[in-house]
Amino acid sequence: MAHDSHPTAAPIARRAQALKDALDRKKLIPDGFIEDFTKLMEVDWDPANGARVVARAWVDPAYRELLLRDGTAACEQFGYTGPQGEYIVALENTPTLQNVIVCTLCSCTAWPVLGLPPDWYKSFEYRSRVVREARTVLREMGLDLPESVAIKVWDTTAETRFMVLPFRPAATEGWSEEKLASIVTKDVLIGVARPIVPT
Amino acid sequence: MAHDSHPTAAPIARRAQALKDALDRKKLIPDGFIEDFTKLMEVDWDPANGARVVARAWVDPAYRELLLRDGTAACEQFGYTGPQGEYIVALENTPTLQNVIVCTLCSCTAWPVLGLPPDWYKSFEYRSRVVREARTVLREMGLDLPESVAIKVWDTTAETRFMVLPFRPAATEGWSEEKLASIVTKDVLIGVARPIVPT
Amino acid sequence: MDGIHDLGGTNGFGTVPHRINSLTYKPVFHEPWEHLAYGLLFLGADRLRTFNVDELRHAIERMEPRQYLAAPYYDRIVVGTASLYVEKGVLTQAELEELAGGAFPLARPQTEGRAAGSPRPHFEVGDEVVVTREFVRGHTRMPKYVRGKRGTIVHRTSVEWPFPDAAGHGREARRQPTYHVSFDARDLWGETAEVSAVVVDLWEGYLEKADE
Amino acid sequence: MDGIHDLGGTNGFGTVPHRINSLTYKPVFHEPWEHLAYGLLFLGADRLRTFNVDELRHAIERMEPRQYLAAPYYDRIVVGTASLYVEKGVLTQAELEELAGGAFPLARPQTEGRAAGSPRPHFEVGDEVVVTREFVRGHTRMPKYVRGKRGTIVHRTSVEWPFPDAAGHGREARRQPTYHVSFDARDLWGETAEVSAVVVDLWEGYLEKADE
Repeated sequence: MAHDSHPTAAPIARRAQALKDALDRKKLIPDGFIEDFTKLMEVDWDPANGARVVARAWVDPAYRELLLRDGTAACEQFGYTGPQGEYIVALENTPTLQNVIVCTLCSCTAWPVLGLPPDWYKSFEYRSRVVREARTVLREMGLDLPESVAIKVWDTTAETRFMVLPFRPAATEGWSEEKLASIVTKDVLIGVARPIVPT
Repeated sequence: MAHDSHPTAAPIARRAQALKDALDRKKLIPDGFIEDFTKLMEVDWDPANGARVVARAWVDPAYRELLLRDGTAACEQFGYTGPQGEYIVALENTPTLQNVIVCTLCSCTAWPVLGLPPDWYKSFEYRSRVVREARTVLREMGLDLPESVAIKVWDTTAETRFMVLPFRPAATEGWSEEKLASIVTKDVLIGVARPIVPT
Repeated sequence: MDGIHDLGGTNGFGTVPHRINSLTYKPVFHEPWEHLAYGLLFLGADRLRTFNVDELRHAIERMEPRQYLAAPYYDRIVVGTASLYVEKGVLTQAELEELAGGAFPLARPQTEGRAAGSPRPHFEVGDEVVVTREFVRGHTRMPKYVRGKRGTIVHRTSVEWPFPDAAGHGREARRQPTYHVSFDARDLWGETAEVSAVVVDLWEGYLEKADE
Repeated sequence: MDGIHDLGGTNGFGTVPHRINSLTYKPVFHEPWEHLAYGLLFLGADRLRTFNVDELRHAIERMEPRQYLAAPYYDRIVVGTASLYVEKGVLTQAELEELAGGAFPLARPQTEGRAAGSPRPHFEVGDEVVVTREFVRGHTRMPKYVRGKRGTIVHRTSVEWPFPDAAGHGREARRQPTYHVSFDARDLWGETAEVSAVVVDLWEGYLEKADE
């Protein structure tokens, strides 16, 4: 009968290492290339970056205007550029609109400002369902939006990389940028959560 | 991360037996039920049945007319009735038309006249491709139809069960019904092959 | 439902594992357990009347998509059948797992389904119809590749069958005839079509009269 | 291609495996090999210029559907990346399998792809457009759930990018802007929609001006 999904394949850990070793044998991996790229992924690209952008937009109207007009330029002011961050568009939430980001075809995300996409964002569950039944999906994930809030889903099918600009919670008057940034999580930047003011 | 396709499930042989044993423990399986149904599947339902129907239609114009008008009645004349044979429609091939049967949603087929569907008919390859790229699929399977032959695909999505009535090869004049039936294979009845006269 | 089982037109699968006329198709079953799949299914559907075949089809569609694609055909029949015996209260998953000596994953939960619409005048052979642009959460026998498409009726069945969107959920199901509706393959697949027509057998409730 | 990867709107998958704000997302990688997936991908795409990222996406789409669904995310990146190194003649499957000490299944064969159409006047924000009803055999970034659908342009990118249906096959690819096109979710999913609008980022070549 038809083949299974390759039940006989070598374990992925061995296949990944084999790919590296094969390229190494041909001296195709420059010294430090993997290490440098891994540092980018593990350290430099971080949702704290996006959080700083949001906090600045909350306190500085001119920056907010720039972020909404030219997200790439606004992120560049912090040095947040590079692969998967070449064309950034910020999506403005309001009390009656929740923007949500997905990539149904693969898993594109704005790495420099959001960090690498989390496992759940790459899951078939999220990719298949959120464009169609976002309200149920968000509720299951812990965000129970009232019917008065419309949901708009943005599918990352080309080279634009989106980030959500949440609205500033009322109870944060007088907060510093740093304190404001602390309530802007990766989930908030993707649009599946809203900033929560600790009580 | 998300679950795999249940890599921890018990082997299917043990699960099938467990289902039977559980029903047995509750005395829900009448004596001989499984054995009788298995005989139906293994012995009674056979593509030789459909072949006999085709051969009769080739030699008897009145029967042919009945088969095309009321396939169920025509098959009943041979006693070919029962589950998945309640409403049979025969599809007439011509030198310029090849009818092909599929069930894209599951694997429905006319059991009493064709026998149980073969593994390849149930394969995701056949179900996904034949409604869209039948010419390539048939060529890959060994039936290279000239462009002058149109292909019509019938998707078994409801309760009609189809059988293909091939056209009688020219070189079979004077053959007995039994000899004619011998060139009508299961693949011919599904429409992925044409009767071949041995040379 | 627009499930993984609705495979018509999906790209990416390889060659069909068969050369024509290469098999005698005997023996019918290749593994000693395979005959149990249909046997226990028809025990429940035909003899015990615990469930119907529409419910069985839907139970298989409700398998987790990865499980569905990874499982061989008769494995899917066993899982669908077992799921229904459990959902109907005849068996429990626990006793199945105890007897199997391991996990026995069943279909995902059942939903509500929907009733058939009110009876309407029948269509006639030759009528132009359009498949309704409906998105049904539960069981349906409308493959998604014809949703919203226009076709021509070439046959109306002389028998009527329970509306599967209801029957597949164990609901009272009004009977309707089905129609063999012929679609120009280019309307379905554009210029990539390698078929002249695809004929789909559709319940009356899936169809509307086409505009002139 | 209408492949298994084109998941938007597919029913049958369960709950998303996440509760909001439950994770710190550190460490970024969970297995010691995971960082190699992107590392070796960007080695080929950015440093060695052996292939581009569109080709990588398409290589993953070309995985046998069952393999695609069964493989975790970074496994798919490894398979897609390895497939391209092999197809481009840098490595052989044999040496990969020798080093892995077992089978190393790669993507299914590449097809031709297609060139971008001729340049046309750009659309403007506010324009009503229709997604072309095309069935592309090769790589495309038009998810099938918007094929033939009407929407409104809410943004035109100020940058232009290579047409992916060509770039994904290593062909010369004319650059085009993309458009954020907003679709009324009821046009996409009928009454089952739980979204007000879905905005999809589409290359100019996928769009036509809508009739008034």
